[in-house]
Amino acid sequence: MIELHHIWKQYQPPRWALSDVTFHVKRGDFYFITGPSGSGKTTLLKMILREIIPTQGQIIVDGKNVVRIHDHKIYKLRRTIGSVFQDFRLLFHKKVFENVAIVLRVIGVSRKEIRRRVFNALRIVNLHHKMWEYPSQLSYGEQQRLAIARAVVNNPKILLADEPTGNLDPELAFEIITLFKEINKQGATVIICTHDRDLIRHFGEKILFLYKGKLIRKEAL
Amino acid sequence: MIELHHIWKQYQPPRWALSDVTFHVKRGDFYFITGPSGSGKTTLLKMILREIIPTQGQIIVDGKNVVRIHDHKIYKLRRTIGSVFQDFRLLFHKKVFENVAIVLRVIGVSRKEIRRRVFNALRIVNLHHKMWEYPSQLSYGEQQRLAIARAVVNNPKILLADEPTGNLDPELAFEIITLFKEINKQGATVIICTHDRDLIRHFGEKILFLYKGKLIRKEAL
Amino acid sequence: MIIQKLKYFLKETLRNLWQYRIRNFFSITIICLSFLIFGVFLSLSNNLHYTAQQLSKSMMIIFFLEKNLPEDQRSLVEEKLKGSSLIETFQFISPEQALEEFQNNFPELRRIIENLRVNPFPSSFEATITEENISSSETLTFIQEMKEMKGVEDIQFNRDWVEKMQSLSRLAQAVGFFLGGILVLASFFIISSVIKLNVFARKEEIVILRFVGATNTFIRIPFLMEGTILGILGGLVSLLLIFFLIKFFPLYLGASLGVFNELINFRYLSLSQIIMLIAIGAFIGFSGSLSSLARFLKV
Amino acid sequence: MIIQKLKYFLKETLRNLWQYRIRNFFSITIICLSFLIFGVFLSLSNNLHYTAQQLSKSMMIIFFLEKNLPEDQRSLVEEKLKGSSLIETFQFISPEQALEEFQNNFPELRRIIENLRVNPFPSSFEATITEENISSSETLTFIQEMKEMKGVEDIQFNRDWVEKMQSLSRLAQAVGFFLGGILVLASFFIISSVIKLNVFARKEEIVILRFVGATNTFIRIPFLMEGTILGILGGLVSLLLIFFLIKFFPLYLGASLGVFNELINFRYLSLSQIIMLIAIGAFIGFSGSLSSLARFLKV
Ligand SMILES: Nc1ncnc2c1ncn2[C@@H]1O[C@H](COP(=O)(O)OP(=O)(O)OP(=O)(O)O)[C@@H](O)[C@H]1O
Ligand SMILES: Nc1ncnc2c1ncn2[C@@H]1O[C@H](COP(=O)(O)OP(=O)(O)OP(=O)(O)O)[C@@H](O)[C@H]1O
Ligand SMILES: [Mg+2]
Ligand SMILES: [Mg+2]
Repeated sequence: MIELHHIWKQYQPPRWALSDVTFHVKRGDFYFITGPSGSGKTTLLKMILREIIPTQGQIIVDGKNVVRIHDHKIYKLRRTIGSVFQDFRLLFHKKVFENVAIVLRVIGVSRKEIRRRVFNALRIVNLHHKMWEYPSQLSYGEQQRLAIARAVVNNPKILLADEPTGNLDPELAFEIITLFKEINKQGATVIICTHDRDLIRHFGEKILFLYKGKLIRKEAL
Repeated sequence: MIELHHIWKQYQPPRWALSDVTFHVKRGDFYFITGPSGSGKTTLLKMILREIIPTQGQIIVDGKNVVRIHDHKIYKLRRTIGSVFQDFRLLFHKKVFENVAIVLRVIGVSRKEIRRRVFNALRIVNLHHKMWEYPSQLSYGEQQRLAIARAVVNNPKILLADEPTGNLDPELAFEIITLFKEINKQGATVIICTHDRDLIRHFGEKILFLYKGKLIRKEAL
Repeated sequence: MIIQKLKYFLKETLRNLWQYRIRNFFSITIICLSFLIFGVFLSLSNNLHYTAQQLSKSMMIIFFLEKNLPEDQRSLVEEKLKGSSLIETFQFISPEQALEEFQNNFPELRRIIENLRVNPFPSSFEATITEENISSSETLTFIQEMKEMKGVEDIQFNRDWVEKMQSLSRLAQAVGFFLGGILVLASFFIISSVIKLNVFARKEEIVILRFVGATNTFIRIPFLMEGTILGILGGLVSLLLIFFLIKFFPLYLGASLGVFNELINFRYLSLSQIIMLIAIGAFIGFSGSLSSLARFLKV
Repeated sequence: MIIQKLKYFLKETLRNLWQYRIRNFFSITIICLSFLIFGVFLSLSNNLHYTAQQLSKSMMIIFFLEKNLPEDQRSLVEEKLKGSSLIETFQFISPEQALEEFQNNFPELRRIIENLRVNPFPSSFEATITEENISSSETLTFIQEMKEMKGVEDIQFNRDWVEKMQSLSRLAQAVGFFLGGILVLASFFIISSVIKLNVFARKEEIVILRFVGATNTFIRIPFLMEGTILGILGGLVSLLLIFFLIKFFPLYLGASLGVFNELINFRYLSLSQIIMLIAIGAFIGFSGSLSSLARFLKV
């Protein structure tokens, strides 16, 4: 499903954010990526979404070479991927409902269906009672949950989550990863970047360990 | 040092973000505040900084009634407090160095002294090699460390940290809290909001537990 | 499906206009004032055009007749004038009328006239030429023909005056194309800049929309509609302002301007100009949004 | 200490100007174009003023002398004119000169002159009045005195013409105060709006600065300096543009305008106007920043 072939990435000349990273994620896999701060986890996820382009190397997602996709065709790729980023990327001038609904609007889902699905997604992350507020009126953990709801609302084939539980209490964190696990069971490929050892210990089957841009361990517990 | 007397806070009519919260933090205390997402931790810290005003109740910081401070005098309060917030509040159009230096600039420290102190603060959080980059060129964990460096650079009398390790690996998180502990030993009052049970277990002496805006437990382990 | 999308875009646009109301308020202010400048210029140039028209209407040829010309010869000249398509109107002026007219037109020379013992003016025909023929060569040949006619002693074809008129109209044109051009260009640049600033301020939004899988079209439409609406609103408000200005400007001056009253009797913009102004607003808003969106539709 | 702070603020300001260069580019464009409109208006009004001055200089009184007036009586009149402080210059016109001048001034009436057997013009003195006295009452009493003098048959005091001049100057004033006022106000509003939009776009920064304990003054100074510099830069660029426009506008028209050439021979702004324009830019930039900062210095 996701193949990275000898990926190198350099933002600024002396340092390499990623060096020679190669791995395959098969359909239905559930991967954790971990590693110290600044080791290149976010860079990796952004590349899968083609937000940044590798300095060298090829990325194949769902059979397509991501690097070669035209600017105005990327939306096709991104519609198959649900993602939560560390900075949440919420639309602060839109209400909570609309922030989730936008994913369905862009693909033209009918209004009734939107209401149903958005409500479900918000209920799962326990935010349905704040549906008509603005993201700026949410606590930070609530904003993170909103980002999660948006990522899962369209049953994506691939789910990328970058530190999705960094602002949540352990109980909620467990619930969220359980949710991801369920989505995974329904066939989605999931990649989660996290620092939370408890979560990895509990849920981790396949773990990638990044250190200073290098993939130093691939584990299957 | 910090006294909250029967604090009530309502953002929007039906729900209370804080209800009847009363506690005293003495000079030199090291407090953890914990509680599920949305329980009012950030609200509490913001009140101490007088970013928001309680609907009811009084807050005394360092002998002064915070609620009564004039808009144009708040800077005096804020200069005695170093704080890290969940959204970091970095100046994205200023370099890393300048983001830390600003705290010293506003109080008119000499240039040489600024260079020395900023470098030290950045070295402690292991960011000195990125001193001349922009925050947008940092990873999320690095941004968090930048916010921490800024909070500690001026040896504040009070240190407030809201989830300061949410995006850091456990090793770094330990280092950071150790740093806070050292600052605390030098006389500063420290309040940390966190979800990280490991940290609380390891460092926690005094813990406040918030649940749905109510202070339900005060523990001294 | 399409109707649902259209409805969504419209709602979205209106919601955004409201969300960014402070910014939009200032943007519309800027747009409106730019259009005001443009509109005031349009109105002035309307006025100039009208005045120039009025002046060229009074362009005249005078056919001086021989002294004591018999009645039948005079009517021959009259027939000839009546028959020509170049002549719009003509009028017989007797020597007495000529003297009176002269006294009225040149009160400064009153003294000289009074010193005269005999009436020096011959009788004449004063003819006006249709506007489109004022500087045509046919007019010259016609005048040549008339000159050779019996009974016509001399023809006063005021070349000097025509030249002055032509200069004036050239001046008006120059001012129109150049100064006006500057004002108009300036207005347009201002409007388009403000629209661009609006889009820049919301680049995050564009990035997030692309992130959630929106097509470029989906992202563009509300921005384009907003730009267009801002342009149109700015135009409409400025039309209102211009209307009031034109209404109250003469009042402010009072009626004491005498001969120059006509010059400042501003005409409101014509319907086609109003439509043009609004269309321009829409166009600038649209194209300004479009061009500034381009750079953000890459990430 | 203070020097260090000043240095910091200056650096900070320049850094910010560079950081937000795209936004600032568009802001300066808008400011500059607004000033351009303002400047073109100033230049036009300079011109109008100059032309009006030129015209009123040629304001004349003609003292017609009696026919065949003896030499000594004529010199008495001359003495009297020479002695008056109201008279700027004067000139004796013989009947032959008068006839010639008339023929030059009114070529349309050439025919009539040719019909005359005798020269109807008397000899006269043409005097110009100093500008400040044109419509003073002293002039009227002086004229009254002259009228009663022996040898002076009549006085041509062109009231009508003076009235026209006064109307024109009133028109110029009205246009100046009203239309000009609109343009100027519009420019100012536009500039101040754009400065405000600039501050709005950076409200986060203000909040963060307050968060780290900056005083309001510390926050304000760079913003105020930036606003001021934007205003000044906009003003300077517009002055440059105006300079080129005024240089190339006449070239564009060619020298073919004849009598109207003087009208479009635009004068550049005077030094005091230049200083004023820049000062206004600085002021609007400053006050625009100041007023829009206020709302963010609360949290
Ligand atoms: N836009 C950028 N320009 C320059 N350098 C960058 C940029 N983004 C990231 N980097 C650098 O690349 C390295 C990897 O960054 P990345 O964000 O992938 O780390 P990460 O593993 O996600 O860290 P964290 O856990 O702190 O989020 C870091 O050293 C970072 O400073
Ligand atoms: N500006 C606001 N307007 C309205 N409601 C708000 C606002 N800020 C916070 N709230 C609400 O107040 C409650 C407490 O928020 P707060 O940010 O203090 O929670 P928290 O304990 O920091 O949570 P987290 O761990 O998720 O950051 C939440 O229910 C939140 O939705
Ligand atoms: Mg990261
Ligand atoms: Mg919080």
